[in-house]
Amino acid sequence: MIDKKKRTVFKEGAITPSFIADSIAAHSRKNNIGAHDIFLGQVRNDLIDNKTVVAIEYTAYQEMAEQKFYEIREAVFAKYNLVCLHIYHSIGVVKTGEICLFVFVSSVHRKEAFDACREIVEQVKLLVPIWGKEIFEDESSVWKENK
Amino acid sequence: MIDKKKRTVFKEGAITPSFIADSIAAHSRKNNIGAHDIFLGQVRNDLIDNKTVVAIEYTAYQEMAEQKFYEIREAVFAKYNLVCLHIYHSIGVVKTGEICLFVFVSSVHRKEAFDACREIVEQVKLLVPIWGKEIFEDESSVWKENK
Amino acid sequence: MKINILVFGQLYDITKVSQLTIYEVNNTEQLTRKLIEQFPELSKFKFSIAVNKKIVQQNTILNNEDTVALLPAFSGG
Amino acid sequence: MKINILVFGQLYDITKVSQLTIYEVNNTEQLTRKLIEQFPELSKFKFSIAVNKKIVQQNTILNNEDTVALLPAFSGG
Repeated sequence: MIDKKKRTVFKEGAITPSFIADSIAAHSRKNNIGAHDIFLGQVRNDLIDNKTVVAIEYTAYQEMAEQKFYEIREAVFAKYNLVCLHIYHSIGVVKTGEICLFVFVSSVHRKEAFDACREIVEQVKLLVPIWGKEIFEDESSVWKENK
Repeated sequence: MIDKKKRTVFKEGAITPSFIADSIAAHSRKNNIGAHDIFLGQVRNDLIDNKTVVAIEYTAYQEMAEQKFYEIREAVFAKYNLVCLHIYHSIGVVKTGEICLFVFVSSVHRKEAFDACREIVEQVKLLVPIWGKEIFEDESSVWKENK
Repeated sequence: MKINILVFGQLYDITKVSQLTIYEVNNTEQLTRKLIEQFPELSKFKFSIAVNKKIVQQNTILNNEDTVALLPAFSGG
Repeated sequence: MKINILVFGQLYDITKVSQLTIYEVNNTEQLTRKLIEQFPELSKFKFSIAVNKKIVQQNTILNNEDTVALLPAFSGG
């Protein structure tokens, strides 16, 4: 039972805890799953030049990004024995403390879920054309740099 | 802001998606968190000698288990730079498709959350005196063996 | 000299009780021998022994009112 | 010969438009040179170039109606 249909990754604004809960609940029907690894990226209140980040505004080259997400999914499904794999990324404004990235990997045994989830997160940050603009309290902003 | 108070790990029955959602939502106030890694163990419908597992009944040496969970928490907090760490394990009956283990690790950057979460899951399976009894449709059962 | 014994997992299927009391044993080796006399089936299983919640690898001296737990291989998670 | 240009991230702060059109260029090197003539500030930034959604590392021949995207370092997640 492999679920790898193409779907939209981008969600307008923050990814909510209730959306995550619904995703988890939807997997209770997949009785061969033994392990889920979930990565959540949360917007930090970083201090940059004495100003505190209050939100990040995400923009993307969406057509290319969806293509990249699809390629990442295909490669990871080919490499690891997974049951399910879902990736969601915010577009638009996400406030500090809110979730902007949700990677959800399910497998029979835990090793595959752990390995695949980590690999996906690294590849999303490296390969997908998304840009974050960090917004401060005074509405000034700076383009985010990933480490 | 390090949160490492001692608490009860065991939950009677399955760990629900809404409980997980509430845990995630509670972390939106911790604005220095940039990454969460969540591991969920789900009860599988394994086929053993032609009988399908419909539930696992967990028992534990609870006093010793709580002590072990505490030691695992302390060691992981000492080793990794984490903001938050929560571990929940079911006791009693958990049906196939339901969640029996919830490890929730939060850090400023993703590397620590990934490393620590994986280490905790391995240690929980190795060090904590918990036993699962796999129950079949005909109410017969077999003691679970971890790989 | 009174030792409280706790039995877990598949070992419980042999003893049929989760708690029992053993008297007049001075160390974990004597204790194990006495338990196997009482429940010969126990000798077929591998299990660890915890004295007062700490797993002991070697023969360990026991004191009055110590709690000894018989722990088959863990299978949590 | 008409090439559609898409501009993203901090490069947009320079061009002030997210889409523009460049005519009469045959390859990505010519295109980059022409863009830097028009927006000299661009030369201060490192960016990748995608032709029809594929990143190209070397000078690449362009065809009429190709879409070229200017991509500064990604910062998703």
